[in-house]
Amino acid sequence: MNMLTEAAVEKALDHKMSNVPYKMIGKDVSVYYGEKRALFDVNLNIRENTVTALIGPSGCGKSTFLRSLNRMNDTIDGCRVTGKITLDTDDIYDPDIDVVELRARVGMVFQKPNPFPKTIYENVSYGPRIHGLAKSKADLDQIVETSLQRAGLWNEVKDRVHESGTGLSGGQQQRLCIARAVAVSPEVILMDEPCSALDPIATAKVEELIHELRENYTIVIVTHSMQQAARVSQRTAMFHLGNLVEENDTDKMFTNPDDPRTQDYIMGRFG
Amino acid sequence: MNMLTEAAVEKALDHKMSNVPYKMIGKDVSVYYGEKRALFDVNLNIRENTVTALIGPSGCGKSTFLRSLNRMNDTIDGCRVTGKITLDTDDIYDPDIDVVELRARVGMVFQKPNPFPKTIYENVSYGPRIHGLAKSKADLDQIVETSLQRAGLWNEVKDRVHESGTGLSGGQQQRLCIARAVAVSPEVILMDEPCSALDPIATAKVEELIHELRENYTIVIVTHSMQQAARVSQRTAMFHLGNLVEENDTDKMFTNPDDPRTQDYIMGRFG
Amino acid sequence: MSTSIILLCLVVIGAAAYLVARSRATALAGGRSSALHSRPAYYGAYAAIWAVLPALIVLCVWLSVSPGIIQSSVRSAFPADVKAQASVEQDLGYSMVATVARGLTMLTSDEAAAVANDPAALQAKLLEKGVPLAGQPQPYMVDAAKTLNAKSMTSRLAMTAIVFILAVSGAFYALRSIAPRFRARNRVERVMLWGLLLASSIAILTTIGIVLSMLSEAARFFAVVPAADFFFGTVWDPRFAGAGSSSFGQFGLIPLLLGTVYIGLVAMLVAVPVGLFAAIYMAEYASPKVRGVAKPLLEVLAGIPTIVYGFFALVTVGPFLRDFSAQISGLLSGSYSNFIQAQSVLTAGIVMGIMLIPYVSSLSDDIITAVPRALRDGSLGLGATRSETIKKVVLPAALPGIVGALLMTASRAIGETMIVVLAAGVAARIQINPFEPMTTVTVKIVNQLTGDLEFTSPQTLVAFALGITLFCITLCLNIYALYIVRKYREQYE
Amino acid sequence: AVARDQIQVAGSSTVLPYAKIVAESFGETFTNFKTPVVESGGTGAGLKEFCKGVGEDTIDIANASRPINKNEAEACKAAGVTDIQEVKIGYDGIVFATDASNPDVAYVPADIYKALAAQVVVDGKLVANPYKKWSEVNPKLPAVDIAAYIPGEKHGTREVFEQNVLAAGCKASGAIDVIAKEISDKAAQGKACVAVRKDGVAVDIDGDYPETLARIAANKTGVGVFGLSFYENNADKLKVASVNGIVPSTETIANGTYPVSRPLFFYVKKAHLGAVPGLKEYVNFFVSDQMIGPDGPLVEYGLVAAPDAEREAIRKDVEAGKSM
Amino acid sequence: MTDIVSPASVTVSKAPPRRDIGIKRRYAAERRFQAYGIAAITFGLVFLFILLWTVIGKGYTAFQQTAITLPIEFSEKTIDPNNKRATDPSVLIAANYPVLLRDAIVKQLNINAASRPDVRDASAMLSKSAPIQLRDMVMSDPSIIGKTVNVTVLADANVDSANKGQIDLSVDEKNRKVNDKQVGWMNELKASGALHKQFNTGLFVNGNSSRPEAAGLGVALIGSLYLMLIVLVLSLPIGVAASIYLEEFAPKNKLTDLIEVNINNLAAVPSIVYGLLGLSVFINFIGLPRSASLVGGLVLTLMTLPTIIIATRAALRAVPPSIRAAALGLGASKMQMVFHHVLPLAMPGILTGTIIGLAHALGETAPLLLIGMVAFVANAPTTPLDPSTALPVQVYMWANEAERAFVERTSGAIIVLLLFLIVMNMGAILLRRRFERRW
Ligand SMILES: Nc1ncnc2c1ncn2[C@@H]1O[C@H](COP(=O)(O)OP(=O)(O)OP(=O)(O)O)[C@@H](O)[C@H]1O
Ligand SMILES: Nc1ncnc2c1ncn2[C@@H]1O[C@H](COP(=O)(O)OP(=O)(O)OP(=O)(O)O)[C@@H](O)[C@H]1O
Ligand SMILES: [Mg+2]
Ligand SMILES: [Mg+2]
Repeated sequence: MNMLTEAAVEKALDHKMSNVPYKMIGKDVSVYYGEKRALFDVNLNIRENTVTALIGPSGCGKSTFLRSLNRMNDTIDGCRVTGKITLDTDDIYDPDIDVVELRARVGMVFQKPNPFPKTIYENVSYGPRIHGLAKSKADLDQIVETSLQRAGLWNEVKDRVHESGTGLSGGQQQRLCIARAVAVSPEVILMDEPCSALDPIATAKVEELIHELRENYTIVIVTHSMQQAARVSQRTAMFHLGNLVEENDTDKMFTNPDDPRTQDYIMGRFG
Repeated sequence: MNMLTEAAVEKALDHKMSNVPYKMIGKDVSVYYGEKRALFDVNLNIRENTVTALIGPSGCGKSTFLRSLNRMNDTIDGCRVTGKITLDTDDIYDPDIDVVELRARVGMVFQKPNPFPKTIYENVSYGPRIHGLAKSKADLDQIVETSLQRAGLWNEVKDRVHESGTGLSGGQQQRLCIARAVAVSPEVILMDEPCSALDPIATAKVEELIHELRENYTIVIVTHSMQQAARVSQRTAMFHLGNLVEENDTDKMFTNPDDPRTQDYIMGRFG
Repeated sequence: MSTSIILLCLVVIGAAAYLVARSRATALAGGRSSALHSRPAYYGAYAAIWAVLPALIVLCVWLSVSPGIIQSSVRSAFPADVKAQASVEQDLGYSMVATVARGLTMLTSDEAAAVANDPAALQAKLLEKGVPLAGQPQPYMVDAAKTLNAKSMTSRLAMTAIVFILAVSGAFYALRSIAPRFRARNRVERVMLWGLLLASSIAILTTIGIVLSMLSEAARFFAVVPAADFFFGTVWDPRFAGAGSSSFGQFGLIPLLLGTVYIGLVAMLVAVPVGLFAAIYMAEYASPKVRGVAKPLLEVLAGIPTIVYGFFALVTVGPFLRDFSAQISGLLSGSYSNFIQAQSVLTAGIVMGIMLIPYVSSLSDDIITAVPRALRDGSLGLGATRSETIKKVVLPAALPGIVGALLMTASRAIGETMIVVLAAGVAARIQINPFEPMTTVTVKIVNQLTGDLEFTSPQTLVAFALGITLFCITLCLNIYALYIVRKYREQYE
Repeated sequence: AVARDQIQVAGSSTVLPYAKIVAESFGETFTNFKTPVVESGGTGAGLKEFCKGVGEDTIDIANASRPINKNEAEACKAAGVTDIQEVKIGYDGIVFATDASNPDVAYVPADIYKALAAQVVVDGKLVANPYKKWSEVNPKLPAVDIAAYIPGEKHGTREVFEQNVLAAGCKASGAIDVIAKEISDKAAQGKACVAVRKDGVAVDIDGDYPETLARIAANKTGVGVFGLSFYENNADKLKVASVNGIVPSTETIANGTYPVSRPLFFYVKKAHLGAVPGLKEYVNFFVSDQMIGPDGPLVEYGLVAAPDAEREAIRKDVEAGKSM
Repeated sequence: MTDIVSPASVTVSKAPPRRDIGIKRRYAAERRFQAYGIAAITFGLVFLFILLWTVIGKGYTAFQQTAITLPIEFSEKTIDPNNKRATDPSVLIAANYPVLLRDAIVKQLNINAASRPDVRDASAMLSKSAPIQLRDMVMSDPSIIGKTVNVTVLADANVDSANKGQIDLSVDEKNRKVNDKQVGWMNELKASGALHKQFNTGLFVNGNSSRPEAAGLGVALIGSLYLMLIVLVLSLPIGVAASIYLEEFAPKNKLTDLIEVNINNLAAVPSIVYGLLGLSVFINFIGLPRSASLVGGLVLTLMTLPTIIIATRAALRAVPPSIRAAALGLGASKMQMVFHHVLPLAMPGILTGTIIGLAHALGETAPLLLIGMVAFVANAPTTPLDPSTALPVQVYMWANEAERAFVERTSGAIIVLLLFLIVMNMGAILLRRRFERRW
């Protein structure tokens, strides 16, 4: 049923996945919410300029792992991370590391669309502005426009970039959030089910965007859709009950997984 | 790529869709948000004990139409509905109609999970409680358990039904919302992308639930997943830019749609 | 029956109606509660409302109207020579009658008989019972007192009967109308809605009351002093108007208005940054423990009587600022002369600002806390620091609420008297130096109302004119603020 | 409303302490009656309530630190309060005092006039007051900055101060003649004589004497205007100034040698005498020598008792029910 | 799976060139920002501390009071010389109790009874309320007549002040309220243990008095209690109801805008104007009695309402719409939605408004001025219709008294007021903490 998209074609050309260097390395990562342990010694490495998909049943800890990659877990009271995660060569949980810089390098798109109650323009320009990425107003306009275009939203909102972002429909809001994250041009982009609120056309646009971005960025995406994972990712990691069950090349994962649980999950039901 | 689920088999046995009586009739329904018109004279009837899927690109007015079916639009300032919508024989926009009763008969699950900041138990038992559906505490416990089971959440939360519903993961929260809606046992259930935040297993559970419910209930579901629409619905309606493009048996819709736009939408991309 | 017993009975009847109606509804439903339109409790409430509300209204009306009616009928039976007196004297006579009547109910019949024809003995007897009389009651008064007692008794009996009949028939009416499809909930909620409406109408009534209670006196002021002199006058110098002197001075509003604005501004300059930063810190940075302690502590500042602040300004802050300024000017120029007066706009502003801190901090803290976490996450996820998140996302989202809090704070600053009196003095002057004394409209309202001034003179009446004017000015400011808030409001979900 | 069994008094805060003492003793002596309620709030406000009308829901007595004036009496009459009895209870002495650490001071009204008037005569011409130090006014006075804390315009004391000190000083210093030359209008002349400078040297105090005391504590060289009773209670902190060489005391004020004092009054609604229990007794009790006599508690507190004959006359008037 | 983790293949990406995103500057801003926050809180707390320090420092002595224990001979000759008390109880009321006290202190100090000034000075050391105390003793138990009993009576306020060191004894004798002889006697009595300090119960139970040593806050406490009860019972439900109506039910139109502006405006009305309103509406129009705490409560209610309404509306507005939608979608009526979900979530804000509103109302004097509550009231009120005062009124009135002993009592009264405030707010604060949550 999959049509062979451009992305899929290119992915088929990726032979030497295992030679790609690691952008982020997670070693024995465990996460606790207060007393409750949500992740158990996860060892998962993220390859550079690669799309890594995290799959697994609801509540298995995908979001939790994702959030620990840019220390968004810091903001949750009582959340504790053990183990070691590195970005390039920096230990991101090192007290010396700067979480702001980290998050500027590792951007994030959330599960629930959360546009700021500001205009569309302000939403997108927010990141560049705080990081001082634009030199001039024209520069900023340019960034906003490109980002919105990349998120496939430009045509719909170009006439009303100065209206409130919360007045958009659910799908539009999520694309706005993607545009907002992209506008900062991070090295790694974490996406927590970015398409769950999007219709197929918008989804395809985002997937295309992901594909485009992959050339320069490292992307980690949580998704519930096996097809989406298959379409966009080169590597897939499967979580279950807080454990990393398997991590593999996406092709292998969806055709011949090592772990029987993966097999069950992928073959037993489909998205 | 679709596996033939039980639901799909049964659906295949539904021959005489066109003979099923209408549960809800929408005639010339237009919706305005202030000055902005979001729906243009939509004529769409909902058949009894049938799953009707609403599809269409983001922002086309699916949610808007859905919300007008149980007058949730009333709660938006400046939102105005014209035309006529009936439930059984009652005009639901008749001033005499009791919207509370209407909403108890036409339940709703929202796009973004919105559990009450109360315990899981209180979340689910709230509806039955205000509608007096349980005679005793045991009764209520029973309803809560069944509802959570139907939403495929029981096993995950049975030990912590008295903890806060907002502490659940995104997917769990959405299933909680479904359980909450189901607990009231409405006649019609409106679902606005109920699975957009769910993983395949949970999605399958919900789809199964939808299938189960269909025997006694009428269901309208907004979805971005063509597969989901194809799997769960008997009728499908396609919206575009606020217009109803086409409404048809799902089989026909996905194989041989009447309208070229539907064709484009369905065949041009996939979910 | 005493009113409280009647009320108690009403409660009982209401409760009974509630229970009966509820069980009747349950019975009607035959166990299937879905057959009912509303929950049984709503049927109960419906019946209870019918049982209690009409009866209660009648009771209140009766209680407030009947004494007047009884009084006039008793007075109509006064002897002709008494009736010939001025009505105020009759009023006083009647109050004596009422006292005697009250006393008579305390006497046993024997005692009553013993003193029946002897007013002096009656007075002594009543005094013994703890009902002192101002003088000897006249014979007609005793008769009138007896009539009064009789009539009150009849009235009370009638009232009790009617109230009970109303309550019971109301309950029955409600019970009869119970049917499965009967929309009890909607009815009950309609009553509740009326209740809510009534509550919000109190604000309107208060306004009307305030305006009315000042209007006629303000009009009398403007009859004497030309409005233009008042509104555009730049000198405030009302001469003392006690006995003798009939001349009065100038009533220029402008210096007072400027003082109000100036002092309020300084106060806000202290309260808003401090309050907002405190709120932000408590909401965003502080641990729950720190917040749990700091917030109530700061709230204590709002509860300290303003006279305490006033003396604090007078005794501590004012002299401190004065000496401090002397030190500074000494260091700078060598001459130790203070450039800050002990009483000054600055002193009043600072001290008032301190009082206002909790108005800003506590309210804003609640509002900031209520901003959904998703918005914060969105910003933090983009690499914003916490302060950037707060400044650029959280505060704008919380803005409408914060503006509301600030408006209230400003309002409180305008309405404060005691601090200004003691910290900035009462001298009405036009000047721009914050180190000099000035005074406010409110101070003058209070002072003109509570002085030894002649109450019919413009010196006193000007208080009402000031009140109305201040009211109108703040109204305009509020309208403008509402407009601004509407314009910049950011609604989150 | 229920018949009232408690006397209600309102009015001047100067009279309040005396009325309080009387009310308290009254409650203790006449155990049948409740202790009267004595409101403070100023003579104007008290008289306003007093003149609201006759009846249960109006007050019985208004305390006043000045006599009721014509307009007020008319307003009273219009509201039906026609029968008012005026009762003088004694005199309030008004004194000038500085912090106790200062040397003794003696003023004559002319000094005070020159120090505090808005305009003074310099070289035969009216000019805005140029004086900054007391010694400039009168070389015999100390060379400290002039700073005076005088009653605000809401106080009755202010009028007394203006009449007995400023106007007198105006006349004594001869300024009145210059003013009369420059201003023809008679009323305006009077006004010019008593106008107080507004450059911050003379500070109006609208609060009570404790505020003045606090201001003097903060500015030790300042001069404040106090009631005699307040001064006597704080004699350890204050130093009183003599005026015209006379040191204020109950004696000098009673015999009239000290120039600055004023009578205190209360007004009774005669219609209430027969209606409010205890009112008659209260009035009689108030004017008895036990209270306002030279050995009474009021004098001990600081009231200047009226001379014997005057007190006798007051009592007689009360007995006779003489109304205004 | 193993091939991935095998160390041989682990090559770590090279970090791209760092962008300059102004980290240093931004962190400095962050630290500054936090420092502002801490500074703000510290600023507030420091001033609170200074205020409390000055108040408590001045006022704590008010909770102790000097008393003198004297053997008093209740001689029948003085109290009831003609032995008529059986037939005419009023002789006991009119009896000359001061003489009993005078005799007792003269005897205690061994003063020559013939020296009038000495006797007067000695008697002046006892409170003027002591005779009333003796009278009450005799009235309640006439059999005491003829006996000699040790009675502890209050010392005069000046003695009290001197005993606490508040009167500068170095000042010239003429200029202070206690003379050297009295100081000598004081020391003598202190040495013998007759003069001692005790806890000042009277401060909490007595009504107001013109004698500082006997003046208490009893009436004011009851009055404030009534006031606060009335304000709480009326303003909280009415304020919340009004806010609910305006925020959740009222159609959004010009009229509701007007009401909103109007309510904001009411917050700016000087409190004394509410006094004017109360005077003309509750006293003159409705005919409620003057000086009654009921009227005061109503006036303060009107004054507090805007505060509560504004806070409540802000809190209601802060509840996310999705919660409302969820409730409505389940078939809850709007009423149910409000009362089951929105209101509990808005509770912290509502309680804050209540706390601040009540705190304001508790400390307010000006509106009470015109309705007769700023008054001398000696008898404790039994109902809210009786004349009474309030704590801030007592503070205000005592602050204006001339006697030295009222200075510490003023501060004492403020301390009591603050305790009252804290006790009153405690409940609300605990409740608020329970309702607070983040989502
Ligand atoms: N509250 C509102 N006020 C104004 N316009 C609105 C509002 N809600 C929706 N709209 C507009 O109405 C149109 C239809 O919105 P709707 O939410 O029905 O789309 P949808 O089909 O559900 O989209 P999605 O699949 O993204 O949820 C959109 O253009 C949207 O911007
Ligand atoms: N803030 C929190 N406090 C406590 N427990 C949490 C919190 N967030 C998540 N959890 C728990 O941690 C576990 C993992 O949650 P997580 O959100 O990572 O799941 P997920 O895989 O993203 O699920 P979904 O696909 O439904 O979003 C779940 O059991 C969840 O209940
Ligand atoms: Mg998740
Ligand atoms: Mg939608």
